[in-house]
Amino acid sequence: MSTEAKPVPAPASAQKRREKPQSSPAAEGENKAPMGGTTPEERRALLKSMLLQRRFEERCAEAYALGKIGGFCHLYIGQEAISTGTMSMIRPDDYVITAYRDHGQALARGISPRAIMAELFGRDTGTSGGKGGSMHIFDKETNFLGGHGIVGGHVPVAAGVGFAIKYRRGNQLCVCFFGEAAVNIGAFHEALNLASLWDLPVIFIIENNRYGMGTAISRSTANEDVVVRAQGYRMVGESVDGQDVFAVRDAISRAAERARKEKRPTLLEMRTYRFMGHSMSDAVSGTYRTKDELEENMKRDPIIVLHNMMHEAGELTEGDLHKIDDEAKAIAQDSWDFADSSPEPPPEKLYTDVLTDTTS
Amino acid sequence: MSTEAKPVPAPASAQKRREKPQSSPAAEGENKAPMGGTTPEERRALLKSMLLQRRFEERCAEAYALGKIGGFCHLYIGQEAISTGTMSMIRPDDYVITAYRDHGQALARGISPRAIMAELFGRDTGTSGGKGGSMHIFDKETNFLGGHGIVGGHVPVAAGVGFAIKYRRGNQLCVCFFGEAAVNIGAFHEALNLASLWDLPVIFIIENNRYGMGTAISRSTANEDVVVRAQGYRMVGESVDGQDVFAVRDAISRAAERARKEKRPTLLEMRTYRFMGHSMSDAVSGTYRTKDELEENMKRDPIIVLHNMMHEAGELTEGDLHKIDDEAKAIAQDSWDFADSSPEPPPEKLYTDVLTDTTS
Amino acid sequence: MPVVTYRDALTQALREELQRDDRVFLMGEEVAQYNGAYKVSKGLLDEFGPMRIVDTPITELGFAGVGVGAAMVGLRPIVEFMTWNFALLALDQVVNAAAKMLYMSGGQYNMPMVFRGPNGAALQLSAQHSQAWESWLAHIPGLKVCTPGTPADAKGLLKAAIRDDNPVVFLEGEMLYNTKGEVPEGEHVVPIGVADVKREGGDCSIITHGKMVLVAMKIADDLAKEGINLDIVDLRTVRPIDVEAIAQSVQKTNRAVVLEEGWEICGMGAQVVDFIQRECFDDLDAPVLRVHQEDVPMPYAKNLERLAKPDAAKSIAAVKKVLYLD
Amino acid sequence: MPVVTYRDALTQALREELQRDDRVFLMGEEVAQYNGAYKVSKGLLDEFGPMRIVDTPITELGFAGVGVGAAMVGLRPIVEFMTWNFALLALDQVVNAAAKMLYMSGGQYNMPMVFRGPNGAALQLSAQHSQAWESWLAHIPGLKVCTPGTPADAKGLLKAAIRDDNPVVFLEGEMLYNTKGEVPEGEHVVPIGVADVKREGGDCSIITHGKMVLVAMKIADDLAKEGINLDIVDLRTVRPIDVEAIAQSVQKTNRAVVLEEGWEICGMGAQVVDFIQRECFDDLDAPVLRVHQEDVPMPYAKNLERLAKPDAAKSIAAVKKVLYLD
Ligand SMILES: Cc1ncc(C[n+]2csc(CCOP(=O)(O)OP(=O)(O)O)c2C)c(N)n1
Ligand SMILES: Cc1ncc(C[n+]2csc(CCOP(=O)(O)OP(=O)(O)O)c2C)c(N)n1
Ligand SMILES: [Mg+2]
Ligand SMILES: [Mg+2]
Repeated sequence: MSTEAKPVPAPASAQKRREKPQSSPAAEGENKAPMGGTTPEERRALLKSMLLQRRFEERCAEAYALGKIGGFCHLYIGQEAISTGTMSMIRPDDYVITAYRDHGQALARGISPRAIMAELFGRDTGTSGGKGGSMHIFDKETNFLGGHGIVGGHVPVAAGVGFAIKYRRGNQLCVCFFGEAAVNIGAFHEALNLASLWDLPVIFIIENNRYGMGTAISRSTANEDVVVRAQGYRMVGESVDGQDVFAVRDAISRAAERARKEKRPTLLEMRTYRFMGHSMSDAVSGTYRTKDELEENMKRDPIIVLHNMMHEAGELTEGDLHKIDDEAKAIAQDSWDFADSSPEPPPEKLYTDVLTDTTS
Repeated sequence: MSTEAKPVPAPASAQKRREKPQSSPAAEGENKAPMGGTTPEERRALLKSMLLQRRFEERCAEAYALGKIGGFCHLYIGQEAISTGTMSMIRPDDYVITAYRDHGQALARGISPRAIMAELFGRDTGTSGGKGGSMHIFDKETNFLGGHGIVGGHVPVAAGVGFAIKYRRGNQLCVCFFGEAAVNIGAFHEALNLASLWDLPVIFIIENNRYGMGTAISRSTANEDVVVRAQGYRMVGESVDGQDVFAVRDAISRAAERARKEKRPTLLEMRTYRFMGHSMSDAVSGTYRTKDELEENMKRDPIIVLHNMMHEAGELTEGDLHKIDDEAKAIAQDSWDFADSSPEPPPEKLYTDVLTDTTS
Repeated sequence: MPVVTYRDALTQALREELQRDDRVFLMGEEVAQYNGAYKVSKGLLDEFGPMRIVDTPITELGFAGVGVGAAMVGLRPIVEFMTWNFALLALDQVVNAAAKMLYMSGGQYNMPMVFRGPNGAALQLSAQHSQAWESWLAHIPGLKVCTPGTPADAKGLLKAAIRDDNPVVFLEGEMLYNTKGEVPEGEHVVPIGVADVKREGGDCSIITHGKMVLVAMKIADDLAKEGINLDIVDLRTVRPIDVEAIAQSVQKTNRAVVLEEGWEICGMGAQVVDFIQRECFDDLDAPVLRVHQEDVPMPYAKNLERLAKPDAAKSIAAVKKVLYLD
Repeated sequence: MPVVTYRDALTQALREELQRDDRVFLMGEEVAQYNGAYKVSKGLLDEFGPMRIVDTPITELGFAGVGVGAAMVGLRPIVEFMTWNFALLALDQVVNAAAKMLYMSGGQYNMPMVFRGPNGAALQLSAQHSQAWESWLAHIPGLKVCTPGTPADAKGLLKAAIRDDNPVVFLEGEMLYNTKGEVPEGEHVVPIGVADVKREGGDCSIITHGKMVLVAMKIADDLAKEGINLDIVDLRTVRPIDVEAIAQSVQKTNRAVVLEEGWEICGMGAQVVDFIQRECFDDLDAPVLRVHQEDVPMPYAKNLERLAKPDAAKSIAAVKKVLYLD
């Protein structure tokens, strides 16, 4: 990763958006304290979290090329500020649910990198004992509810988690991540109406990386300003610079407050960009997006953005950075070694976990 | 039907709505010419159309009580200004599709009352030869595409008809009727996004009679101001007094113009009220709505509203009215007699129309 | 034992389980204020309040998903579909979420929930409102599927379903709700996966479930008068299927007719036939015959609908055929 | 005859039918600009333009409904599902609209449309992306269901499906797209409903369709070396099913094994067994055996997935069992 300080232009997406009326008063850039009032230690933790995701997934790509990971594998590279910013603002007893592009969120939530890599390798030591794979990371320890493969399918499930919190009069919340292309599917619509109608403490996070597979949002979505949808559900919607971890944290803190105090859901659009192909079988650029567009957006690599801010604040030396980066690489390597040396699930496990034999 | 002139208060729904910001500049009451610039002859035709629906369905209720009609039977009584106003503003080569509450629209579209009643009686002479019944009136002659029983299911189908019109570069349009409760289901959401994204000439008509079965809109819909949804799809939305046939005609003319000239869809909310139970098995009032509310809203019976305007314009004597009403009753009686004397479908027809043996 | 309707037996089960475990709640269209489209939840809103008896908008996919989410974090949802015809819109949640969650999560998240409602045809509801889905649902590993045909089994199986930590599909019937039978009061739990021989006889086995149990009982009386004695095996649950009970009966009678409400191709009956020919190949004195809906969408006209449905006459004809009496 | 892949055979059929009839259009996710998620529609956007090769948002229910509406007014839509797993969300349009429209309208509105895409498992796609739906779809009157296993049948059946005035479900396979075979150029139409005996043999009938045809052909070679000759009946379409072809084969061999990709309970194999025991009761020298996916959601791990899938070894074992050679 190049670390020299660069000017940090807004991403094409952000510029495009600026021409439009903001869908919400509380959009990016209004955070008062520099870097959201975080301490240097907190900022290091954020950088570390993002670097771990990056280095871990670089190894996933390598493992996929070597055939150690199979099936569909969707990398999160470029979107790490969203997972890290979000997880840094919620509680351990809150719930997280996401789609198939789930490695980054799983790592940011604090799930064992070893168990995640082992799951990707299809090993008995994986988060699901090798039964789920890349698209289906689950971890009950951290209330990580998966890893779901049907676009939009998990959005009503998130509303159900919110329902259960309300049912128990808890003050947790549920965070639900999905891509911008999912806003066109029925499940999204039904879930948002229910969440607002019933006052459920759910934060719906649209990770708008501007493409659903090879389809640009302009070719799939009648109104590209997706947060406008929120009004149809009498819900607060907010559009956020997803490449700035502090903007993400700000938005999440407002939404979390709304969920815990007012018991109201929020729809957040995190504007971001996917630096890799849709999945390992998809070219990084050339088919549906140009190399120029990709490079333009890579200038706002969320890790560089954070690094530069810290660097300018004079709190991060090259040495510090390399130390953090080396740690991340070491964890990724350790995860690989652990997964690679773990056994395959034993044949008899084919038939377990179909049904449980417990009753209440 | 009582015909003395009464003061005509706005329905509870309309009053309620007025407190809210109008979702569209072009809402009710802005029609310039009195009674939409119609001629007395046109107004008679509108009154006649609405009376026919009313008298026809009064006989349906009777036939259902006698067991001549079976299954589910959903009456349209109270909503006739919407069917009549809409059909009076579209062309024979346009398309119409609706839900299970379809008698009124079928009659207003000009389908043979005899064939409709025969269908309800399950006879060989019915619109579908007795195979469809009350919920599934189809008539290819008049481009009446049914009668559909799954809430929201026909909304994407309407988008498909619009797609076909565009595909052929025609300048017809498709009118799609559905209830307000259908706006919460996924099919509605997916269809509206597609219709706007692809510029399809479809008029989506929400018949907001304020209840979905026994559920008031406030208990099913996070944002009761349903036309706000239109913005999420970058579509024009308009809220209309569905008890005033002229307001309906005005809104349809604007939407039709938009469909034919700009090839753009429109979402219309027609505010109305169901005077009967949801279906024949549902009490008219008492369970989920009060008798008072019902009576309050029955004061704005669309037939009385039209009658009073014509009466005040001095163009309709009691005699005229009775003549028109008697004609309507006679047609209903003739339909009954025709249906009642028609044969059941022959047994062998059980197996026809499952597949056609034609190919292209 | 008190004689109650199938509807009331279900209401009893719901009430008792709602009282027994406050993690249990009922959600669906018109279940609360309206007391249920078919009144199965009558009185429950008053007793348990709006947080546990929950009216939903018309969003089958959405509220089925809400049930899935609630079950994942420890509640025990009962999701009512007004009819299973509408559940078609929610199958992604039933099949891709509920049925697979335990497996995909490697055993971490079980799904203690019930999807219930009337299945199959009523009277003249036409093609879109008259479909029987048990063969589709029985096809899916990760689900259990109950198809009670009597009030006692309705109560006992619903209680078992609600207590089960797996997703259970529970198929009722509009035409069954008013039928009556003896139902044990209070604690009466029928194990899922165990068939019930509803009548003993040596001449021919009838393998059936759900609504068709009543037809089987009726023709058994008629045929008994002719000296033909039927052995009626009520599967009660079609996933898992009690293959042993089927085999025992057919090994005794050497003949079988399978009755079901739905369509022929890949219907439940086909699977039962497959089990029989595998388990009882040398016992069979005649091919197993099936009775089912005609292979057409359900017509509205009363006379055509009658012809389309499986009935006593068709069932008797099938029995006589396997007995070579025709 | 030119040897082409299954994928190219499908592309040929699409191109030829798009050229033949300008009412035909293709719609689905990534079919146009991306040239198809599996490249089946490669080059078609360039040739036919965006009005006939239509990219859709991710709205299976919505665009399936668009297809239904377009078909009602005379177009001939080909609706591509990226995979049939996602079609679960659109089944209401397939089952309640497309399959019933002709009947509900008393013959007024036929539905000249095709729903197509890959069905069943590929490699390590896990539980939600590895499902085979042919038994569900074959259950529904009003549909036709094609399951070609070879490039020639893929082309010939797709052309027939597109020309058919009924709604046709067309099930392909990711694992089939790269398989090769001889495919007639130009006009090559395979009638829907006619099975094809892919190999003649007197010892045991193999009844199968789709992907499993390849497994059948493979084990036929292996077993021939052992002197066991298989009669392979490729159903090619599972609705309608060519019962006569099945019966002819079994009457000749007196033994049968049914191979399918999907789950056991109420699978296609169950229906085939039902037909066989009815049509060939006195011909059978052994119970008919079935080979199918294990009764579990598809696991991700390579070794477990291999164990879950039906394969040559399981098929050979079944054949030897019906031949009492084990
Ligand atoms: C219902 C459904 N349809 C299609 C697919 C295939 N598919 C997987 S991911 C994807 C694109 C989703 O894009 P988006 O929601 O923007 O998320 P992103 O991949 O960009 O993170 C598609 C079409 C699916 N998994 N589910
Ligand atoms: C998907 C689906 N769910 C449930 C039903 C049962 N049902 C039929 S009509 C209806 C109420 C619909 O209300 P609305 O859309 O407002 O139309 P209205 O009956 O008021 O004209 C319901 C719940 C159905 N037909 N389809
Ligand atoms: Mg995206
Ligand atoms: Mg309504």
